[in-house]
Amino acid sequence: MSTSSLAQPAQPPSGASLRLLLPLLRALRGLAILVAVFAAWEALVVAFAIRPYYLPRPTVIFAALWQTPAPYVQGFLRTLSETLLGFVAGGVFGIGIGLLFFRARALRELVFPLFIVSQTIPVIAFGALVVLWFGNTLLAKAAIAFYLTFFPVTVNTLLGLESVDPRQEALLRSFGASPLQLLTRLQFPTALPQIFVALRLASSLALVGAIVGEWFGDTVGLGVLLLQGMYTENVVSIWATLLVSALLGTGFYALVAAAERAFVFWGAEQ
Amino acid sequence: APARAADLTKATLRLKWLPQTQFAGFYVAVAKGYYKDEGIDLTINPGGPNLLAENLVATGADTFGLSGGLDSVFAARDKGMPVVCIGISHQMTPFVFVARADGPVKTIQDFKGKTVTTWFTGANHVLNAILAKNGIDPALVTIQPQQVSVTPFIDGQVDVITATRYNEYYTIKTRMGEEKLRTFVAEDSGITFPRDTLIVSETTAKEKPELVKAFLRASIKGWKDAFNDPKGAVDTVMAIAPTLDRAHQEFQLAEAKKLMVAGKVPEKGLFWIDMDSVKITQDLFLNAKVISKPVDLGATFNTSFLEAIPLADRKP
Amino acid sequence: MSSAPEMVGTARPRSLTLQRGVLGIVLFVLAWEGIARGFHLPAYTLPAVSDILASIYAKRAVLLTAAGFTLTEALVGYVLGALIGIGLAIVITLIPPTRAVLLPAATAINSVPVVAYSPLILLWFGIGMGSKFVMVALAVSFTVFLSALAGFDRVDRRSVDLLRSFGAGRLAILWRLRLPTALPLIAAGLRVSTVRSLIVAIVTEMLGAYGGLGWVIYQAVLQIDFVQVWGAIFVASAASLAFFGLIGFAEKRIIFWK
Amino acid sequence: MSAPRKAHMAGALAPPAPGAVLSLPLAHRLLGMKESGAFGVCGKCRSLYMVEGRLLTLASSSLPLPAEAAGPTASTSAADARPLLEMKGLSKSFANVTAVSGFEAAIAPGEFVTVVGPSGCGKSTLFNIVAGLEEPDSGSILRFEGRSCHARELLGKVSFMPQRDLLLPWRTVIDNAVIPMEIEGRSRKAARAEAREMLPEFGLAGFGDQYPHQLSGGMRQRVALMRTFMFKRELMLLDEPFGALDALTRTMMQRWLLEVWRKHRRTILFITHDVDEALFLGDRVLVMSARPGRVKLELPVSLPRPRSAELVTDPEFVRLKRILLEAIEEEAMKSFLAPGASGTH
Amino acid sequence: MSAPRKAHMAGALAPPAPGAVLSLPLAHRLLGMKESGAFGVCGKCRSLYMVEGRLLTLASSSLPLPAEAAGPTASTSAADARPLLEMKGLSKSFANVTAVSGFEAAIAPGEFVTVVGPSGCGKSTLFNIVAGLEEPDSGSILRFEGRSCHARELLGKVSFMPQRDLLLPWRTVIDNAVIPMEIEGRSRKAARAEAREMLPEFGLAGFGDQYPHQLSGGMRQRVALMRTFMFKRELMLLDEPFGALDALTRTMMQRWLLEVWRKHRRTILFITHDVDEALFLGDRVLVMSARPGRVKLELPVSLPRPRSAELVTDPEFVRLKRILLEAIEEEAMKSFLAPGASGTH
Ligand SMILES: Nc1ncnc2c1ncn2[C@@H]1O[C@H](COP(=O)(O)OP(=O)(O)OP(=O)(O)O)[C@@H](O)[C@H]1O
Ligand SMILES: Nc1ncnc2c1ncn2[C@@H]1O[C@H](COP(=O)(O)OP(=O)(O)OP(=O)(O)O)[C@@H](O)[C@H]1O
Ligand SMILES: Cc1ncc(C[n+]2csc(CCO)c2C)c(N)n1
Ligand SMILES: [Mg+2]
Ligand SMILES: [Mg+2]
Repeated sequence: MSTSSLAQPAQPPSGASLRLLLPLLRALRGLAILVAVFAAWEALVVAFAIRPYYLPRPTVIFAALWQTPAPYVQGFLRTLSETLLGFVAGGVFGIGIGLLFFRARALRELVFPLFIVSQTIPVIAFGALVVLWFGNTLLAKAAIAFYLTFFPVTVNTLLGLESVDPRQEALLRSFGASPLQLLTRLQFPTALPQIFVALRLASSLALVGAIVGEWFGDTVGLGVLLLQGMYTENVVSIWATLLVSALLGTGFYALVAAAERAFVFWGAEQ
Repeated sequence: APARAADLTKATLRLKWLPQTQFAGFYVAVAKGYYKDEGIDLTINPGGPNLLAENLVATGADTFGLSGGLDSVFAARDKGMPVVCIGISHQMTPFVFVARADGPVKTIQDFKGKTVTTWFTGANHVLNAILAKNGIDPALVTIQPQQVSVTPFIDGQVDVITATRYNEYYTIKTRMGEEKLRTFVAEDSGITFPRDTLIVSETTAKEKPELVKAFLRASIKGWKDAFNDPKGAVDTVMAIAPTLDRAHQEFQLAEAKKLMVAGKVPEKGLFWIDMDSVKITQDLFLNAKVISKPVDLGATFNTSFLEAIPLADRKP
Repeated sequence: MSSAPEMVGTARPRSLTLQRGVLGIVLFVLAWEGIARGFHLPAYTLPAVSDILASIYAKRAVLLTAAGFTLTEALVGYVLGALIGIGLAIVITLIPPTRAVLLPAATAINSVPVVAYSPLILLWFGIGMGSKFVMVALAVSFTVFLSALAGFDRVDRRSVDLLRSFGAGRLAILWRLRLPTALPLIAAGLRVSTVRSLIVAIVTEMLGAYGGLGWVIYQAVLQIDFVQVWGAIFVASAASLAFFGLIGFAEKRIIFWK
Repeated sequence: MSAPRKAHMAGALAPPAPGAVLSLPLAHRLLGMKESGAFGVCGKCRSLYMVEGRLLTLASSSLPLPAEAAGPTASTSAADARPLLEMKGLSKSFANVTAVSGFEAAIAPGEFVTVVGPSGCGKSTLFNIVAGLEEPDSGSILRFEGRSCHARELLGKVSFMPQRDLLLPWRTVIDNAVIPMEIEGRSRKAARAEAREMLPEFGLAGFGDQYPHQLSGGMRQRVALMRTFMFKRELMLLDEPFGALDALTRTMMQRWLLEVWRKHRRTILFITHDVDEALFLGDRVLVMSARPGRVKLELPVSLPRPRSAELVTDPEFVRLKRILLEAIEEEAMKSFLAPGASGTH
Repeated sequence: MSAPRKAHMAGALAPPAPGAVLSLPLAHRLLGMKESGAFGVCGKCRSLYMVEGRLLTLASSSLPLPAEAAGPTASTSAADARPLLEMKGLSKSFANVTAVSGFEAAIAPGEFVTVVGPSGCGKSTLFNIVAGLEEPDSGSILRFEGRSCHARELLGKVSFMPQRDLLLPWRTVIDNAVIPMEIEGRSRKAARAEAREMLPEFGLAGFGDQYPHQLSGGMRQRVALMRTFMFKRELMLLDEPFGALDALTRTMMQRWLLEVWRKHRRTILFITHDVDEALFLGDRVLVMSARPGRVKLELPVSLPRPRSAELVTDPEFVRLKRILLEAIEEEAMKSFLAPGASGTH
């Protein structure tokens, strides 16, 4: 219950331009911090003469990225598509199953423990089987990403749907609402903030799934680069891939968070 | 005449490891269209630490496999996997055991009481065989699984390390200098451990012999090109995996060539399956209880596909 | 907040839920067994459950040792990670200026999927337990750090003011108010971290180890012993569930007021 | 099971003995009203009399009747004067508590009846039943518009406003207000247009496109009331609509509600904890006993309408308040020290 | 910056013209009291008079003074009679709102002063300042026990109870109550023993080892009050302690609070939204203006103590209520329609 959130009638025009400027300023500040961090890193490595094997200088890493950008760009795009595919499939399936479980309690009680058990299985133990089933395709990685994402989404969808205020439900029922009307007008919107919490988590998990999936005989992708870097002891390449992964990770997370802000604009009270 | 795209048969080759010049010939054959010429649309799928080519070939997920070696082929047959070996790439043991030249390990006998690291994925059998041949009780040697990194050896935490001639040995050599190293070779103890086996499933062998032959023809052509133009071959592989180190890959290709043209290959051609060394290896595995019983060598090894190719074409 | 209709959510007998859950698992296992046996699936595609259980029994010594190995890695890493996570959150809470540095750094490190660190960590710390401790601690500490910080921040400003009005300092407020308030969130972080810690340990083991369930799986894959692979998976799953249950139980004991 | 009740008679009429049972003809003779079944409304003083079981409640006002406060009689024929809602021997038990037991009351069309009672005495349960959300125990009699019916038949027939505003945070003021119409299947556009026109009346002009979190508590409550009014049903149930507001805001809302009621002419059943509020708003106050809830007292409020803020210091108001407080005191005490009885809402 | 105020004089004395400025000698002559600096207490009627700037507030009761309601004069010498707390020109601005501006008041030892005012007028801000949690704007004068001081110096010197009970759910009733003593560094054991003895007085006998979630709203509030009482400081600040309770429970709590206060004799500053509550409890009511908060009216409450429930229908009570309502009405209106002004608490 927000106490003092104010209803500002129209913002003054200066506020509008400020609102456009503010994210720009924030981005600039973030960039400045990033540059400062890299500078400090560089200085640290040089000052303490840290062996590049343990920590290469950022300039060396950026040089590697600059000289052979192709594998990193391709890896970024490939891993992104796998992540996206798995994420979307996992999200849709997770929400669907959440709705199903919400409606069919017996089914939920029957299947839910299995779902929980399934989540305790390390994917990597499964990887070989997934390649066996799906082949050396994008689908195999998306399947692993999917496997990691759907469960939290299901759980939170269910939690969200069940967190509906029974008084609110009673109110709508008193207006004569049908079950479908209850779902679309009350239950689903109520669950949305919770669903987005899971989706944010799932965005990271999907990336993990894609990267791990690529450890099973893939040709392109950030996971491939990591593995290759590890077995050739190419620490610079590992770091370059880590930075690209960070970019992908934050970017994808920011995307989901932006979607959350757009869809859950009312500021969920938890 | 080059076959038209529509007539191409789709097929895949599963490698035992990540793309590198160890597999250059296959990549060259793809790049030069030799498979297409044979009517095959071949995709090369890399391997990795948690994949097993035998498994993927046996289930039909991949058509061809360049698998671990005789060890994995025997193990697969022992577990009832219907794989058939149609060729052997590395005719001699690709591993060496490396100690410091100035270190305490001067002979195999010095392994006693020392820390030796090796991979438990085949190389351990070679180590055990060497120890046995030299009358050393393996229990007297501290054998440990080997790190991803060779740094523990370079830092002196490990006395003897296992190295592939084409990978780890290069890394150690460039970091320490070759003169600082002492190597122990399996062949010196009378042991040969052929690796990098080409496999297909029994079904493929039976139903698509022409495909198998065509694949071997194109692959050998690719390898011969790779040997003749190592620079071009390295370029081809580096295009696939650009983060690799060129100097290393050039060295690797040269080493791979040495391993591939060893043994009977000068007379019998590339990928030749020398049944004598196969039998010796089987005995080694039986003794080590890696396999529970002798496998049906006739069903496991099939030289007919190689023999269908004129010997002149097969010779390196 | 106890208004009448809120109680509508009928308290169903727990036993029925439990029965259904067990029934679900039994049905699943039977279907698996039926499919594997009925279609004569080879072990490398899908072994029958009975074969897996028999293999677990036969290899119980190996599996037990491996499970002990992995659990040790997971547990040590877990405790390490939890301490680091909570410690960092405490530092930020007690010394507010550190937030500006630590929080962005943590977020940046956290934006990389944990598994992506494994090559680096394996190169740095070797394939012994050290690398597993670090990986698990890495995975656990961020989850716990973020949840602990959220918990510390979640505390009602008015409660802080109340204690301040009694003359309480920052440390007293942390100890008496922030920590207990944050406990449910910290516990939630700790709970999700249990399964994660085991999975991360296993994943890292599969890239290189001297032992553990991941190593057993890796070896079994290469030795084409798929029944063994599944056996190890079963054991890993059981260990995860046990760890999860243990923490959940401890949580219920400690956070009784929820 | 009949509850102990007092029949109060205000103004010029002499009160009958407390708890007296009057025959219908006697009631007629006393009040000079024409018969209309078992219930009737006094044509002169707009108060309702009921004969149900052993109860007779009579109310009249000694004050002149203002035109706009004429109540149900102003435009209603004798047929309309039969109670809109009638409850007899209404009981409701949950797993281990009996929330309501033997509740009896009748509400005439156009009446504003307020209900007070200690926390947990079953007020909301009663409303849930009348809104059709919950079935009463068997044996309970529920009549709506003269016909005996199941509670669930009332779903969609009664305009219900629960204890909290329960606005949907993802909907604007307008879109919250049109929910009932949307559910009825009306076109959103038409419903929105209608709602937009009603905004000024609810003091929400210019706020139609705001979201609930941008509003003050008082405004949120008005949106909730507007939503209730948009669901055009004869009977409105308001469950402590102002419970969450501070006392000052609440006073404003009360006055405003009476104004809106005056214009829209609905029948209102209104729960409150606040004695001042019950008296200020109602034509009649029902005091409920501690759990299980029954009617402990029915108090007609013989105060003129329109009512203004000063009314709360009017001697008659104070007199009625004293009666109410006395009745409530005992019940409240019962639930005061019991743990869990009164939650913080 | 001085606020418009009215000086009310109850009982036998003729009221001076509203807003009149009386010189100190005049006040003395009028009331026949002995001087004690700028402040004094009437020996006869226990009411406080203050001369600060242009304000004079006088209060007396025409009713006989009951022994237990003798107030601060009963045991205090003239030295003690100087105000415990004094605020002059107190202002507090936040980023873009001025919450309090030019607030002036003095609280005598042992007095029970209630503060009413519309939502958001700065009452809690005022309390935060007096509790030492927030510094007022420069230029504000704050005196405690006669010495001018910074707000932060008051941390740990004033017993403060915020708007919510803020009980710690992981501590039992006893352990919640001993928090202030724990923070003072007292041994837990001794503190617990002391708290245990106080349980019956707070209506919590037998509940010492319960957890907050096992208690009703009224009980929780009593635990919070007990905690406040355990922090033994002369000045107690109670910020709407009963705001979250329903009206009936609240009435019980009020009576009980007076009882506890009668025994413990502390100085209480009490915020409420409820006019009845302010009058029922206070020796004096301060009405604050809408934001920025100032004192709009100071009303001495000349009602006898001990006070019982019936008091709310007493003519004198009703008269005072009318005065208060009138004063508040205008201020409440100001913040009523403003969005965000009154939140749901
Ligand atoms: N669905 C339910 N299951 C079990 N008990 C219930 C249920 N609904 C209500 N009760 C119980 O019935 C009693 C009456 O509840 P109800 O909400 O009707 O009281 P109320 O008079 O509205 O209280 P308040 O003034 O606090 O709103 C309470 O003791 C409550 O706990
Ligand atoms: N820390 C703060 N920062 C900014 N504004 C504040 C802060 N604290 C209070 N305010 C503002 O100051 C004004 C007065 O707030 P305060 O809480 O003192 O009011 P109140 O009289 O206690 O209200 P209520 O009766 O609702 O409790 C409000 O407009 C509030 O929004
Ligand atoms: C986990 C793991 N297993 C095996 C090897 C050994 N190895 C090094 S290079 C290579 C490919 C060509 O034989 C192989 C198998 C390793 N490094 N890491
Ligand atoms: Mg209720
Ligand atoms: Mg306040």
